[in-house]
Amino acid sequence: MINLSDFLVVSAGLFCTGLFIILTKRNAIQVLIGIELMLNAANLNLVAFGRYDKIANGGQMFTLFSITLAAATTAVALAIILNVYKRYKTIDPEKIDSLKD
Amino acid sequence: MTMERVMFYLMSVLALGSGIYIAASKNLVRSVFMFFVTLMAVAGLYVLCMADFVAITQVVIYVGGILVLIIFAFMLSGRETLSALQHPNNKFISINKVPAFLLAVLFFIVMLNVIVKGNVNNIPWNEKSVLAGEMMTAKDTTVNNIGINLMGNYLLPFEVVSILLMMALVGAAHLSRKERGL
Amino acid sequence: MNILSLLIFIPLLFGLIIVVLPSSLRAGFKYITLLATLVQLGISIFLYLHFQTGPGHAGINNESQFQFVQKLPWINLDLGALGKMQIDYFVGIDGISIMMVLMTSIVMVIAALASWEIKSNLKGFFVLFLLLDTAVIGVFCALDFFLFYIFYELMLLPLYFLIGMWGGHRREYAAIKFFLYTLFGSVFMLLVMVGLYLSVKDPATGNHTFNIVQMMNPANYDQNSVFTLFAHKTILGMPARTVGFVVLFVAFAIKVPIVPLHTWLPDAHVEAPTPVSIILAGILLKVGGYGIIRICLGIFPDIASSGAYWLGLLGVVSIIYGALNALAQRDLKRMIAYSSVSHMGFVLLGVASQTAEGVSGAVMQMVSHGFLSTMLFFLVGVVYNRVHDRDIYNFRGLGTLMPKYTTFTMIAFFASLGLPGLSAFMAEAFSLTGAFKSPSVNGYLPYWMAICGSIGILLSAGYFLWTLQRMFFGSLSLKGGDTWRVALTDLNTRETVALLTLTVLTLAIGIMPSLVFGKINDSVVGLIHFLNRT
Amino acid sequence: MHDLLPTLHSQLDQVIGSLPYFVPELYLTVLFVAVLVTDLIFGRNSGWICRILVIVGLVVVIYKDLQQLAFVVKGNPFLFNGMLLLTKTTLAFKVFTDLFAVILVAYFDWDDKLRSHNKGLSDLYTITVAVILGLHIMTMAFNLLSIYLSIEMVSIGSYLMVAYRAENKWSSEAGLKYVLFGAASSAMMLYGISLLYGLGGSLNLLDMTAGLAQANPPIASLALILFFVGIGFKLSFVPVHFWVPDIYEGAPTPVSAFLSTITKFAAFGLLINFLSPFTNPELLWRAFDFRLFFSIVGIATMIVGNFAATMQHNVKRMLAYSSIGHTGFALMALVTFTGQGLTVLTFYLVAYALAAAAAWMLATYFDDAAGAEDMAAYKGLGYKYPLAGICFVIVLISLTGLPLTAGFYGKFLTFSAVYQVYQDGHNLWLLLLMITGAVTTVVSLFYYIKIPLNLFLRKTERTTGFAAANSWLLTIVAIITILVVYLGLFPDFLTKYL
Amino acid sequence: METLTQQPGILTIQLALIAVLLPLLAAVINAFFPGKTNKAAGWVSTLAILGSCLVSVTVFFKVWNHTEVHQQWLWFTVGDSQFHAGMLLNNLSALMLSLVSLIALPVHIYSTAYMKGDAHYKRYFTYLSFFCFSMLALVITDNLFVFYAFWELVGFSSYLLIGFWYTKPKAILANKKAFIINRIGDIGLLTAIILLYAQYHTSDIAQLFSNGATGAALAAQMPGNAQWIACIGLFLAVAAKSAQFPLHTWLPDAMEGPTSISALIHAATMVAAGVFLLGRFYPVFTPTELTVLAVIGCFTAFMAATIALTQNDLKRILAYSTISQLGYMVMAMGIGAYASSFFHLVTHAFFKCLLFLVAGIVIHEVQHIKDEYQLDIDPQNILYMGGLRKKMPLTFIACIIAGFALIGLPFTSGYLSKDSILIQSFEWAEGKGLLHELIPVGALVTSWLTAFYVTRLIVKVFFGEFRLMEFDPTIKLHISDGNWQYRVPLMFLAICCLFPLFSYNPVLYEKAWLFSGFPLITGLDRVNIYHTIIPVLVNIAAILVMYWAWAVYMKKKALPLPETGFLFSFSYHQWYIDKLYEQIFVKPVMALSGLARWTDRNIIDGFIHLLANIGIAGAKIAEWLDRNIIDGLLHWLASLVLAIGNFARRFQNGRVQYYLFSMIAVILAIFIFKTLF
Repeated sequence: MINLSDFLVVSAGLFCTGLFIILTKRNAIQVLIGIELMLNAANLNLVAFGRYDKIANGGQMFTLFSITLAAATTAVALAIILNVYKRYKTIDPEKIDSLKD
Repeated sequence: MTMERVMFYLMSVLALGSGIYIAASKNLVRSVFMFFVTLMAVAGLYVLCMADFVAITQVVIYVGGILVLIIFAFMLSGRETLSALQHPNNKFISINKVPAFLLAVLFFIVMLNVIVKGNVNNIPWNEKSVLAGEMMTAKDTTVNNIGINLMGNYLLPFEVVSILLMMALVGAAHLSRKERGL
Repeated sequence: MNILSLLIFIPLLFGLIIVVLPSSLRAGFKYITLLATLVQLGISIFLYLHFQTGPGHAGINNESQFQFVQKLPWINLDLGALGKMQIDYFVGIDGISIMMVLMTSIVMVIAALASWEIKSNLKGFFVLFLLLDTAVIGVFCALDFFLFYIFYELMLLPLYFLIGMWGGHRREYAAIKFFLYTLFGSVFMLLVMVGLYLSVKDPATGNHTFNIVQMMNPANYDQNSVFTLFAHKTILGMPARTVGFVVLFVAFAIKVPIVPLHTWLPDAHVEAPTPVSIILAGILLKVGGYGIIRICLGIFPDIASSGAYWLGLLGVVSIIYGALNALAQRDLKRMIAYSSVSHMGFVLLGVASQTAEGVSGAVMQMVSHGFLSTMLFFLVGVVYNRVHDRDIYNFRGLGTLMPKYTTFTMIAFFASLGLPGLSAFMAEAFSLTGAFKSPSVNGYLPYWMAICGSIGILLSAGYFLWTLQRMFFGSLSLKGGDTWRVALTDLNTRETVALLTLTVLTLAIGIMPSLVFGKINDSVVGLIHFLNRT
Repeated sequence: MHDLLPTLHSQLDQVIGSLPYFVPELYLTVLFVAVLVTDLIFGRNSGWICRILVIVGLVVVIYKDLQQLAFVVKGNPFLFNGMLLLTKTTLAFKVFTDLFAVILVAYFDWDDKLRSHNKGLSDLYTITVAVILGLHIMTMAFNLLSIYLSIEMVSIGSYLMVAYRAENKWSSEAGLKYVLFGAASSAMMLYGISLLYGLGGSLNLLDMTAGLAQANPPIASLALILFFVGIGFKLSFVPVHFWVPDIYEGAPTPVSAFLSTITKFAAFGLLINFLSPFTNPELLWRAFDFRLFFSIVGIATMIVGNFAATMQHNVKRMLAYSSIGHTGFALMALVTFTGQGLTVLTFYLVAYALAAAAAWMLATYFDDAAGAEDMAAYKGLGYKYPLAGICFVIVLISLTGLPLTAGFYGKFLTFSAVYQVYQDGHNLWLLLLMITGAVTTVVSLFYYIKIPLNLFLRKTERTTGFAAANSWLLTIVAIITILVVYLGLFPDFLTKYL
Repeated sequence: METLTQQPGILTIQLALIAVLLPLLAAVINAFFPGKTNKAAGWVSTLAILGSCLVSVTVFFKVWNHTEVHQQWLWFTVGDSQFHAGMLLNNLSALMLSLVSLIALPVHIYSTAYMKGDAHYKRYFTYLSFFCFSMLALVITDNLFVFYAFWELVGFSSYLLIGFWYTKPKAILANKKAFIINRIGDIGLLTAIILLYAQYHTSDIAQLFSNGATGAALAAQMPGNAQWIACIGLFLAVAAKSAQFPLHTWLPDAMEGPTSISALIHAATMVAAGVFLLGRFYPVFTPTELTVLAVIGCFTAFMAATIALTQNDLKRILAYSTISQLGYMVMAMGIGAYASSFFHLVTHAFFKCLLFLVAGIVIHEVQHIKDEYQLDIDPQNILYMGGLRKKMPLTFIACIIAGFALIGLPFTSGYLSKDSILIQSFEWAEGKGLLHELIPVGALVTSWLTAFYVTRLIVKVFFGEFRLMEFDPTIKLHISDGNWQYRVPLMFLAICCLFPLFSYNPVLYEKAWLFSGFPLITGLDRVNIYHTIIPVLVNIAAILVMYWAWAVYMKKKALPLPETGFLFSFSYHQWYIDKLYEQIFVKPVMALSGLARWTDRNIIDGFIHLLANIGIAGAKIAEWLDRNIIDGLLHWLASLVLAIGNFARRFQNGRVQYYLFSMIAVILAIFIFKTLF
């Protein structure tokens, strides 16, 4: 049987990878992917903890919901991204900075 | 070294490796497919936590839903994004990535340190539930438990999510809809 | 309807009338305003005449001794552990306020007369003018700290616009500077006010209260409250009461203004249109002095005594520094503005001495300076309206061109440099008397401060005489040449009336100081006893 | 394996039992469906129907809200197995949320830019209703899941609202930034939640805190900080405030108004609910000093918001920064962690929301009337539109917090509440909070005054391009302004209900 | 109206009140009189002063050596101390009252002619009456503050009158200077008064100095520094009003005013107020301080006399002689010759006034000639005059009488008063050591110098030939004593300059009735040799000196001092005092240019420059502080706000990933900070 800490380490790894992706990628969609990675990391935590919570089963339930929400978010995000692409002909977050101080 | 462990290491290596590849590669399409691998691997990890149903959902929704969406997005916003395919510059460290890299690494170190310090392997309530035998084992199935929970404790979120999805649908549709009259 | 409330809200009423009147009647607005101020003057004269004196009417820290009191429950918030927040509409006057009120109403009439010069956007001007009027009177009448603060803040906005919309070239700068300066003071004042409120309990109801009179009584303070006298609490390591006093003092010192918090004043005065400069110099500076007497001394008598030396020092510095600055100016209005700084220094000096003479002198100085600065700014306004220039060097020998004007100017100048028989002399003499008496009576101030004060009088003679000689005497020569010679007509009736009134007033007070001293004396004595008791 | 079946019955009882407490939300759901259907039936030009529908519906909802007063007086009921918690404060927040929702929904259609959106506004109304529902749940949420869910719901709705004017590049840019920033921060929050769950062993806040108390401090505080990222994103306090100016500037003005006023209620309600178990005395919780944390955050937020606002030229952007600043000030009321603190907070939020809503509306007004978006363009408009100008001045005075406006009492009461707590245990941070509050008030004058300055003190040379702007808008603004002044004269009018 | 008086005095009080108020009435009437050059104005004032003159004389006879009348009314109350204003009529005040009005009357009459045809005829009389009012009130008031008030009001009216021709730049400068120097004195007086009040809690002179409290006694009661601060203040006041060294420089310049004014204010009455003040406050001084006074008085007398030796401006000579005589009086006070001092004050008032009136006539006439022939001369310069005795005999005689009185020759009033001072000074110095002897000796020398310059003046003006002839011989002298408005005052005053008015015995001052009226009299009994020897010695010497002067200026004998000699120029340039002030105080630059143009520098006053420069320098500094430090601080704060704001804005560069980066970085920082500390 595998220790919680192992799962946590893995999820931490995923999380930071996601972090790195969202900070560096030149493409909104990839940024989105990075976010998904972070979400997965969180979900992994939840599931791993949820293992000890058989009755209420909070972890797994939560994961289910979060996956759903992730889907919704992604859908909306992609819609917006496409919209932006229509206006700016690019989806590079770095290049989309007409709103600033 | 049980089978379980082997699987765990395999999965985690897959997940992290693919994740890092996504981070590293300039090539969008490849990175998307790598993402697919990651998701799969994570699903595998879910299974290792006795969360079979979640794993399935993961595969169905993510791989079946989100990933497809993303690919669609590529297709629609294709030109520029695909143009990256022609001349990918594959150097991993480009100067403007260094700070982000450092930050991520730092974050990781912090987390590790925290995890190690906060001896997560014997959190009080975990131990309690282990003693009470409320820890999931490979034998018991989670599906009907989940079903009952959805009908019971989690009824409200369940319903709310439906509205949420509806809203998201309406909104997304509105945004991506072609303007009439133009 | 309580007569005091009537006095306070009459201008507001007329203001509303002006608001509803169509702009087509704009020509009539100034008359409405004048009427409002006159009515107000009538009421305050009535108050003055019916104001009882005698040891039984000292006021200060004795709620029952205030006159024309009105006390209505106003805001009543139940805030759990905060206790009931009890804010009353509580107005009343004692000897010190009555003079301020009377002085204010008179100055307001003059200001109304002076605002004939306003040509643009009359509706706005007069509405703001009347709003300001209400606020000022309210400040002098309020006995509830909260109410006081409300009125105090209410003065800011009208003034901002009055300076900013009808002012001179650098009006924006002046207006914002004034606004920020004052707000800076008052925001921190708010903090201390809240602290006081939470420290004081009304013995009758057991609620926290904003009643200034209650705040004067040490017995009303909670034992473990921040501002209690018994336990020495600290804020940031400094004694709490000292901090409180200093914060309040700074807030008022900005208004007075006291060096080095005075730099808003020259700008504001110079940029403001004549009526506004009149109100600024004539009334607003007094709000500061009044606040120091009523609030700082009233609520923190202990600190006022221990810090008297520093107060006196600030006063002397203001006197000398202001006078020196005035000496250096070549813009007539600026010169007068700085002279106000110098003159208001005497108020602080007198107050700091904490002797009956000193405080009486201070109050007298406020009243007299109220009239004199009004007169001075009015006079400046006369020339400025004629030729739109105020530079002392651009005029010479006005004496031959505008004899009447010159006469009034001489009166105003000599009055302000303390010529006996005119009001300022009594004021300054008694402020100094207080300062000279202090070393032997309570030892708060050393002799040299008083002496420096008298040197200030000397300096004031310097700049006023210099201006007279430079501008009015000698053979006529104007920068503007003949166009100016034509433009510079002598005073018309309206101006003469205004100036004559002021002249008579300053003469009357100078010859019969009892007009003022008679009313304030009991309160002053009460204040001194109150201060000595702690 | 059927170990849950026995409890199912009781669970369902719980659910059924909770429904009466859930009436307003049910009505909202119905409203949502109704609006959706009308949208589908009448199609593109169904905007005005939906609008009326929503307004009427919301009024009904408010009515239902008020009916709930009966419940909260007898203690705070938990709903849906502790998913939600209904308290006096939450109820108040719900009521105000709906009230402002009514105003702002009406306002949507008065903004020329938004009205000219060529895909119609009906979808916007649909989304708005859903968001309001989300806000309701958010206010009451007492369970990590419901918290996360409601936040996501509101966020997603907000993304859509911000990006709604698809044909406008700024709107969509704002949308993009918003969605990326929001998704990222919600991901971080989710991670925090996962840790909280893991350490606390339950999704229910009460049990979770109980468990968390025994966890080891560093990891617990990491979890909490990550969690606060999510709430901070909604409240827009430092350091999660970066998105605010861009989004508020880019979004359609009514949407900015919506985000900057209504969302704050729910977010604060959420924060209060979340903190309540931590701050109750018998729980010996020392690992994480919330007062310290929020004091620092509050100070930083006040400073950043107000100081950065001093150099803004675009009115919407300036208002955005000022909203950040006000969040900071409101946090001040929060950190008292006392009953009256909450009362005061409510009053402050209401005062702020009133003034802010009016300010946004006026921004629209002048934009529509004279095409003025930058301060410079406001030159001399005060003479052209005196009523609007005067209202703007009063509203800004209220935002600054000068007397005879509601804003003043907001600040005043906040100071009082904090002072009270300070008096008991001379906590340095509270003092610093108050001082910062005072200083930033002065600073805020710096930028608020710019608008009156341009409106009245400066003269314009332009003579053309002055349209007759929407009189409805002006009426509402005037009413709000009067309300602001009335509250400034007689705050009892509001406080006696809190 | 609460009254504290002995009933019998009530009439006297009312009379005195009338005497004071009549001129005020006149002033008010004139002020609101139509027409700038209304003849009536002059007569209104004259009648008024005539009335008050008569009344005050009656008052004098009622009071002199009878009961002292004191009535006061409650003025106002401050704190728990009440302030009464009222009148104190004792010998001193009665004497001054009648003196002032007696002098004022002829001056008024004189002025009606002298100011005839002036553009501001009415204004002149308004001021004049106002001055009389203040002066009269000053002498009879009983309250310190009222006293101060009128003290300053006389200064004010002198300011107005010096600057009467306000278009003349020199006049304006002169009156500004006069007022400011007087202001210094006033501040001193105010300080002293306030200190006395603070000490004794009463402002009533009668109470304060009742039953001859001596300086020592007062000093004992006052806290150490308070007493000498008060005395310095008083001294400043005296020095400023009575033009004592070092504050004397305003008086010569004050001659810019109309000559009649110089006669009344700057010779007879106002300048004497300083001495009067000394009399009133006599008890405050301690012996040492009195000695200092004596020294200063003596020095002033000597210095002024020497300066007067060589001046050529007629009025200036008289002005310096006035200073010198005032020095006499102050010295007399210093040596305790209280009564003699007042005696001299009275006599001096008459003859100096007369001299000025004479000067006025002369100048007036010369002015006529100047205007007639457009000569470019200074009508006041005695070098252009001469031989006028034939043309204006009455004036000449008056001048002779007044001059002799000034010198102090027998049969004149001056003889009596001056000798009394001299004798008492010798008595005082006796046995006090050599240094003290300097004072009487100085006084003695001064009197001889006086004799010299008076003779010089008379000779140059009235003897010899009319020197303008040398300019152009065509001049026809049709000048005369003028009409009766000139003659009557001259005659009246001339009579007053003779001994009978004061003593039936022309040679023995001890017999003067004046002395009977004062307390603390010394040296009336002819105990020692001085009483015989000094008058003789002095007068013989004086006559010798006069002859010498006559010889010098009439017969063109060798000059007493070579024109080029140091002593001459030393005196001619008024002891270089003004230059001294410059050398010390005014910046070297100024001093250099001053050296280049020293002559007119001599007129401009270094002392005012000192004040001005200190003032201006201070002002510049203060202004600089204001603009740069205080406002600078303000602006610095503002920019600080902006700086912080800019820092916050730096993150808002519009890149969402940058936002995320900073956010995460901050959060991480917070966390690390939190876990570490």
